[in-house]
Amino acid sequence: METYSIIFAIFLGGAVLTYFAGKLNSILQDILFLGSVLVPTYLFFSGVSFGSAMPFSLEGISLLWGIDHYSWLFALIVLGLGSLAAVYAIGYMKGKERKGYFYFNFILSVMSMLGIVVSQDLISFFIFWEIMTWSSYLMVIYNGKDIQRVGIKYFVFSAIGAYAMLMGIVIVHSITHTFFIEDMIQAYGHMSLQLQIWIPILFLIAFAVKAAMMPLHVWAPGAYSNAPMAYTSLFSGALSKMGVYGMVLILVTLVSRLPQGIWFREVLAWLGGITAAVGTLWAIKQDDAKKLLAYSSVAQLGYIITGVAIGTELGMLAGLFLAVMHALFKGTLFMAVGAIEKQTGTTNFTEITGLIRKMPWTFLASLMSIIALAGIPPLGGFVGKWMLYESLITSDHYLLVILIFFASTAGFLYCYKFLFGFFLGQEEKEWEHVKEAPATMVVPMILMSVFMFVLGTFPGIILKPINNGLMDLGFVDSYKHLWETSVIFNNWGDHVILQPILYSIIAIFLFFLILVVWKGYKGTRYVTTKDISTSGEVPKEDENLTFSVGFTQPFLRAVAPVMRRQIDKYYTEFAKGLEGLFEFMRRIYTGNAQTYALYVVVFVVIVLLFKDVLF
Amino acid sequence: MDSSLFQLLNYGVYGTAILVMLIGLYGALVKKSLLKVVIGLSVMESGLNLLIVALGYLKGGTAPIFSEGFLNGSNKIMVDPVPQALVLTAIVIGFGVTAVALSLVIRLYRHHGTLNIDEIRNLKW
Amino acid sequence: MVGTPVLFVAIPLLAAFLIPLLGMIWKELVRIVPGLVLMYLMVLSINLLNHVLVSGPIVEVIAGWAPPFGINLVFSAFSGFLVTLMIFLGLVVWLYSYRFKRNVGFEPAKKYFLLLMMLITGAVGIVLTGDIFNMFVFIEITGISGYGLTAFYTGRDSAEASFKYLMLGSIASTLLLLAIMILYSQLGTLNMAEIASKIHTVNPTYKVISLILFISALGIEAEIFPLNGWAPDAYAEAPGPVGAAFAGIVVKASVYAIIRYIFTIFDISGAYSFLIIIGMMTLIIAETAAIRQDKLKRMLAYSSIGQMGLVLVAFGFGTEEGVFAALFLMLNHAIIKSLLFLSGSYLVYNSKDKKIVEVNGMHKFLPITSFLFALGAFAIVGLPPFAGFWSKLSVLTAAADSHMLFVLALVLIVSVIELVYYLRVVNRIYFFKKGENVDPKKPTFNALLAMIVLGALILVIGFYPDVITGVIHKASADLMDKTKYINDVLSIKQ
Amino acid sequence: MKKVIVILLLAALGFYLGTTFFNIGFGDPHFANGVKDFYLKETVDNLHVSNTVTSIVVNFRGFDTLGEVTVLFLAVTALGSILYKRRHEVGTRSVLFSSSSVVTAGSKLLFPAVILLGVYVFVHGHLSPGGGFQGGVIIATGFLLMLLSYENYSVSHKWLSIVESLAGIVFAGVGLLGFINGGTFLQNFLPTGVLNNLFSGGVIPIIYIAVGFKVAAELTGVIYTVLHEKGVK
Amino acid sequence: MEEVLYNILGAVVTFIVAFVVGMTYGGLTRKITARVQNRKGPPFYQNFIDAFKLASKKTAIHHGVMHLMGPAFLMVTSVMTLLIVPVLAGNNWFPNLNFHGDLIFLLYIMTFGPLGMALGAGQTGNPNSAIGVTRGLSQMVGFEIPWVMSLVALMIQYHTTSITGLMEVQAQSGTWLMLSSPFAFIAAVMAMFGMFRYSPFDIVGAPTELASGPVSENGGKFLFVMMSAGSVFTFAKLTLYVDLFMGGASNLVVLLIKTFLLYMIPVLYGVTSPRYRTEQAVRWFWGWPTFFGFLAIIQAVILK
Repeated sequence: METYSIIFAIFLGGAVLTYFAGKLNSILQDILFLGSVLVPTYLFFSGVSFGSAMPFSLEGISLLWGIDHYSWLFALIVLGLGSLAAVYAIGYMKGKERKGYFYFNFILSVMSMLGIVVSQDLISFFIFWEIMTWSSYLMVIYNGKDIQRVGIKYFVFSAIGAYAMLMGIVIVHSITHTFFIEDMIQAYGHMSLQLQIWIPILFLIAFAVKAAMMPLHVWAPGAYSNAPMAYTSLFSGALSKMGVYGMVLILVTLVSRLPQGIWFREVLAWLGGITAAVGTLWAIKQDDAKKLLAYSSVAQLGYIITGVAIGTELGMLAGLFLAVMHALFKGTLFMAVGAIEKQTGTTNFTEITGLIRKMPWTFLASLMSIIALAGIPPLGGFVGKWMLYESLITSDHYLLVILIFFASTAGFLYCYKFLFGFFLGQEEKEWEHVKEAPATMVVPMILMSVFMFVLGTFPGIILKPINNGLMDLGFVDSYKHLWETSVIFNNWGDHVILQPILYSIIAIFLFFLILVVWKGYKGTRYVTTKDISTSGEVPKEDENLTFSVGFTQPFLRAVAPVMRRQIDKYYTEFAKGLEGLFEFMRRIYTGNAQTYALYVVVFVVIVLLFKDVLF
Repeated sequence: MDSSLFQLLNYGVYGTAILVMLIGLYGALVKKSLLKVVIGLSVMESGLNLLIVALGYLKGGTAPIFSEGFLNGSNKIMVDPVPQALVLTAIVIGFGVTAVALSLVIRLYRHHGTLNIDEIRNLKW
Repeated sequence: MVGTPVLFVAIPLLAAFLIPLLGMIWKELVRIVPGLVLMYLMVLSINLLNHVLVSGPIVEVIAGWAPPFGINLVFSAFSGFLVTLMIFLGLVVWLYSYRFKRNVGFEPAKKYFLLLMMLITGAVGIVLTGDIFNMFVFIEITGISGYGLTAFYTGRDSAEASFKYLMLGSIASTLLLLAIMILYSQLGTLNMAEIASKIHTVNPTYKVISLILFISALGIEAEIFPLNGWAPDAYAEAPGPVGAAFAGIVVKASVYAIIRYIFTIFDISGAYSFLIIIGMMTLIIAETAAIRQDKLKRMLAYSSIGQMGLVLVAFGFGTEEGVFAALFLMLNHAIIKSLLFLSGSYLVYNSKDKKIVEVNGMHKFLPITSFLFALGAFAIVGLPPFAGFWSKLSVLTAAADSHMLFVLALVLIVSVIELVYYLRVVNRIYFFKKGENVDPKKPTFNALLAMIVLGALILVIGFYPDVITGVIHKASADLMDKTKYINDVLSIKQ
Repeated sequence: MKKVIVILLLAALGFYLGTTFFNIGFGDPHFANGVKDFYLKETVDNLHVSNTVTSIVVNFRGFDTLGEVTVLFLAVTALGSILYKRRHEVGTRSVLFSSSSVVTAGSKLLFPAVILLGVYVFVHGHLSPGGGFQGGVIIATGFLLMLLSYENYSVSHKWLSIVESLAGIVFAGVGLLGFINGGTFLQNFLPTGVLNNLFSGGVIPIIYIAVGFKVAAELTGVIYTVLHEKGVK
Repeated sequence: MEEVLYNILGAVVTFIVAFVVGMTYGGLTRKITARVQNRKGPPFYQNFIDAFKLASKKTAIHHGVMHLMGPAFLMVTSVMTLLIVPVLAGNNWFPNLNFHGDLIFLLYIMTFGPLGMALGAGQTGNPNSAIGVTRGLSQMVGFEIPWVMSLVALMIQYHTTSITGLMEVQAQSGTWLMLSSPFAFIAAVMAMFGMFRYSPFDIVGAPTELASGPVSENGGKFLFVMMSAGSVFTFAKLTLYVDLFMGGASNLVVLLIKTFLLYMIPVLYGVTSPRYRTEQAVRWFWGWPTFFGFLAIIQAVILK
């Protein structure tokens, strides 16, 4: 019981202390920051037991905190990624201004996300949800770049979502008269059909916004790319998962009990698929790594949403497994971008090239994450993708699987673009001085890469908690599961056995690498990428031959008709229209005292005219 | 008094009072000069006061003063004193408001150099 | 020592008459005495409130005539709560402006403090009185103080704003008197409790017309659209603390009056839905107007109007929950909007136009003020864990429980608009480059103290709303119990 | 166009107000047991005041009157605040014209009489029509007369202020004395004397005298302030 | 342990067969193309000569780690594909790994190599490599759609996602899937055009054929490894097609005939067609092939 209070007290106190410690000593601040993330993490995993809950009441509302296996899974994502990102942030923030501000919001974000998963009642859920929103908003505007557009857009979308949820919450409350999630689930069966449909919709809007689902995703690219990278890894990795968390909760506990729930599922799954496709296409178009990863996050969340939305057991496992994986690889990728940004000062593909020899560790981590992101065996991403496809096929989503597959294949383009743009290509003089990022930044990235690798062969490590979590939600019973520690099945009994595959791959790889290629390595000479001739022409020193800018042009030309429709534009037009309307409406206040007096008379006369109707 | 005549008086008194009010309001709403607007407001208040006093009247009533004459006289009906007391208050308040209004007019004239209400629109929207 | 409610009016009046004399003795006294008076009243009101919460309302008879013959003051949980709130805010505003504008001379300062004190007294009187005509008098006291305070600075367009206020104010008083007289002509009494007990005998036509006139008249003061033409101008042109006082005190009193009429005096059920309609209209129009403002105080003014619309909506639900929500909202609005006005007026202190763009980059020069403004902005849009969230939540809960889902949705949509314009300003404060010819001024110690007190309250209520909700619950129960009010007042014997 | 709209609106307003008040009726008793009967009875029986309006204004509804006095006081304060100028900006009188000697002499002659009349009116407020407000206004008219007649006639602002304040303090103080003596604010704690006597009605005449002074001082102050407003060319 | 060794031995045998057959097919293609274009063309064993020459060359330079690893990546893909695909049904020498993966796994492992290779090419810094890579990847996005559609159609029609499962279906019913699911076959074959990157889809020149790019980058052993990987890959893919649509093969001769016939389709289509630009190619794949893919899925849903 007490543990929760202590954890949240440490978070809150730590946030404030860290903020003010910056005035005293920078190193003290770093230590405090680390402490206030790591200590609660330790306390949480050592001190909190399943099933125990902490009830208390505020403003006459009974609240309840506690965890089950399902929330534990997300707590793992949040705190795990949070801790690693915190370590990373120490290095990342070194020498940057507004460190206190950053740390403060970082801690609050972690706290609020943990709060979301431990909340067993809707009010504390909403409170933490909002704290998460504004703390992340404050991070989005951290750089002060383009904030009136990007920041406000983020907040407005979040607010629309949150308020939709709030509406759902109060409607539920008007029926159940409590705020417990448990009671909502209980009462759901007895509600009128209209409410049964509307309440999940209202909740899902909120979660869809955070999970950046089409057509509510337009905030995401700007917000992800504007936040400092140390935070974006958490933002994209863990914060967006809160949308998934809620979505699964609603889908499993509410929608699955509704006969019409199938439509929710279908719509969500398709929206997820479209999100994946559109996100991928836009990611391909980007020239800025942050933007690229941001769109990629949107796309990845699309897969996750599709997985959880189709609602078969395999789909749910796939979605949640992908969620964990996404936290890992997207966290790593954003960290890598952060490292590059820190070392070079830019994240634009058109400017940076050939960092592979300067930042080998960063490259290794990026490579691993990209392989995982692309879903290529033997890394963890494959397991998730495989399960997703199998679940789609076995649950009769034939066209959707094509769409997902398209998105996934097209994703290779940006995967390659990312690696090529930063690490490969010609080396340039401008970046010769670039060094590898400090250890605090590299170690978390490498650690996460290792996790990805392990999960690729032994997905059972994380599938077991997922399964337990789903059991706690009442979704699956304990005997039926579709995985073993390193084997995954589909509903038809087909399976992939991961261990031999991994060993074969490693064996073949090493065999050819060592015997055929490596053998000659000693005798060969390293040639810089400048030392080439193309068609008999020797390029000059300053001539940039890296075609990273436009090299996806042919593909983009092929899909140009789809890209022409930007949802963002419609929103912008809508917002402009609204502002115009508001501008018109405020002309009511003409500034003339007589007009105002006339309004009074008009008001009185009108009310008198309609007095029989009104009263 | 004849009842139909009294009916006429009824219409006349209330009608006049309301008319005065409306005239005042009209002035306040339409006239362009600030002074006329203030005058309009005052006229409106006067009409209102008239209305209130008229409301307190009782047929055949005398002033609510227990003078020697009243105490000894036969007519024991008095008009309602409460509206009169209220009107007294309302008048004084009206005076205060008018005074402030006029001072504001002076300020406005000092600031804008005009009394045209349409030109005094620096604050809008 | 437990005082009596009449002191809330008598002491400030006595002080007001004394101040010119005291000013002749020692000039500083004109600044100190109002503060002392307010402090005394603060203590008094807290004492009385504690007393009232336990042992029922205090009905104070004036001039020894029992109701309905004399005028009476009612200090119940409901009115007591509002009075305490108003006096607290008055104290904060006084503290804030204690040293404001050192260059303001003795004469204006004397008048400023006098008018400010009377503004508060008038508002308190509106809340306390149990007589409809007496309420009119207090409304006029508030009004005239307001006119004077609005036009306080001679350099600006304040006279224009004040004139608008005055013009609408005098129309309001005309309408109010008409309404009072219609009621009087039917019942022969001016005492609220007596009217309430007899209202069912009145012909519905008169009742409705009287109510319409009441709402129109009080609506002008309570900033109901479309009667609120004066409000943005007055807020924008009055000195900052006065803006805070308007938002926190005067409007609250007017809303109280409307609510008293609808809930206690009249028995017209259509009035509740009418409240919702006009409340929604006010909310929507004001918030949409606010988003397009380019002057800070004007924006705050529109926002304040919108909030009052929301308060009316909450009252319009007519349930105890709704009343609770509305009162909570009033409390939070009073605290938060005052904080915004107070800090906002330092953000644009030396500027002529008070444009929003002039707050750019202020956080470097006024860190605490900027922080408090941001805190206020976050709180007013209802972000947890700040104070505004709880009241917004209770409004929404009340709406849902009354099955007004349309209202619920509209309120939420408008909240998004509100969010946008507040965030725009906060972003400007923190992330934009300071303008070339903007000359920030450090707040005085008193002002800072006043703002910090409000900011701390926002946090306290945000993290632990239970400190205040108990009182509000009792207050709302008190308002809902009409028969108890009538009995309490009319049972007083001479 | 605007005028037509306004006229139409006002016609509608007039229609509603007219029908309402015509239905209420003129001169009929509208209600059965209002407070006025009590007032009329108590005024004679208990307060021994013959002017019921005065008893209502000063005693039954004395609180209103206190507020009313405050309104006046505030109006003067607000006026001063609105028209405030720093000393060097203060001009001479804006209304400057020389009066003929007939006027000046006549004014001098009339002035004491006007003052006396005013004093009479407010002293006898509880006996006959009139009272503090009326008396005060009459006194102020006297000052207006003097101000109009004499270019350089001046009233001491300080003294006006003192009178004003003192009168206010007396009013509020009497009220508080009642609070201390009789238990309620503005309680009539003095013996009420005999009906229709000058010294009757307890505190009523005292309050009315204070009100008279106050109103006189305030109105004079208003006139004085406005007269000294420098005109804009 | 013994079993593992046995498996490894089998894998090696499979690889050798695939290498030989793939190389021969490559040579034949060159010959046939030349003949159609009225040239004499090299002998069919020319590829072996080339491979031997390249393998015996000494590598002089390299461009970095990725550059070294690229060919290895490529080889992993080829061999893994080969191992997953059942080469001969029920033959002890070719059991391999085909019970450890399924079609989806195959699809993904097939993309592993090109990506790795592309990375290797990228590190050379040669502008052509980047162009080639993106063209290849773009085209891959194009042909994967009909290809996956056809596979999905098969999977849902026969309720299995494993290759062996599909082969069993064919064995039991006695009809080839190319007859019972004709649309899926058509779509798959059309996708194959892109997969083999013969004309008109040969604008890519990358990643596998990057080997024929500037010698300064991928010469000698690099090119040898790539070439052999390409050959093995060709064979593996053809075998996959045969397994899926033509009932598999029980002995090597049948397998060779079937694969050769299948192989001739893209080759012959290629030699008679001009080259497409990348976006044209992508759109081509999203035209008729995709349409047939849809038909296949509709058929599968109806017949399920």
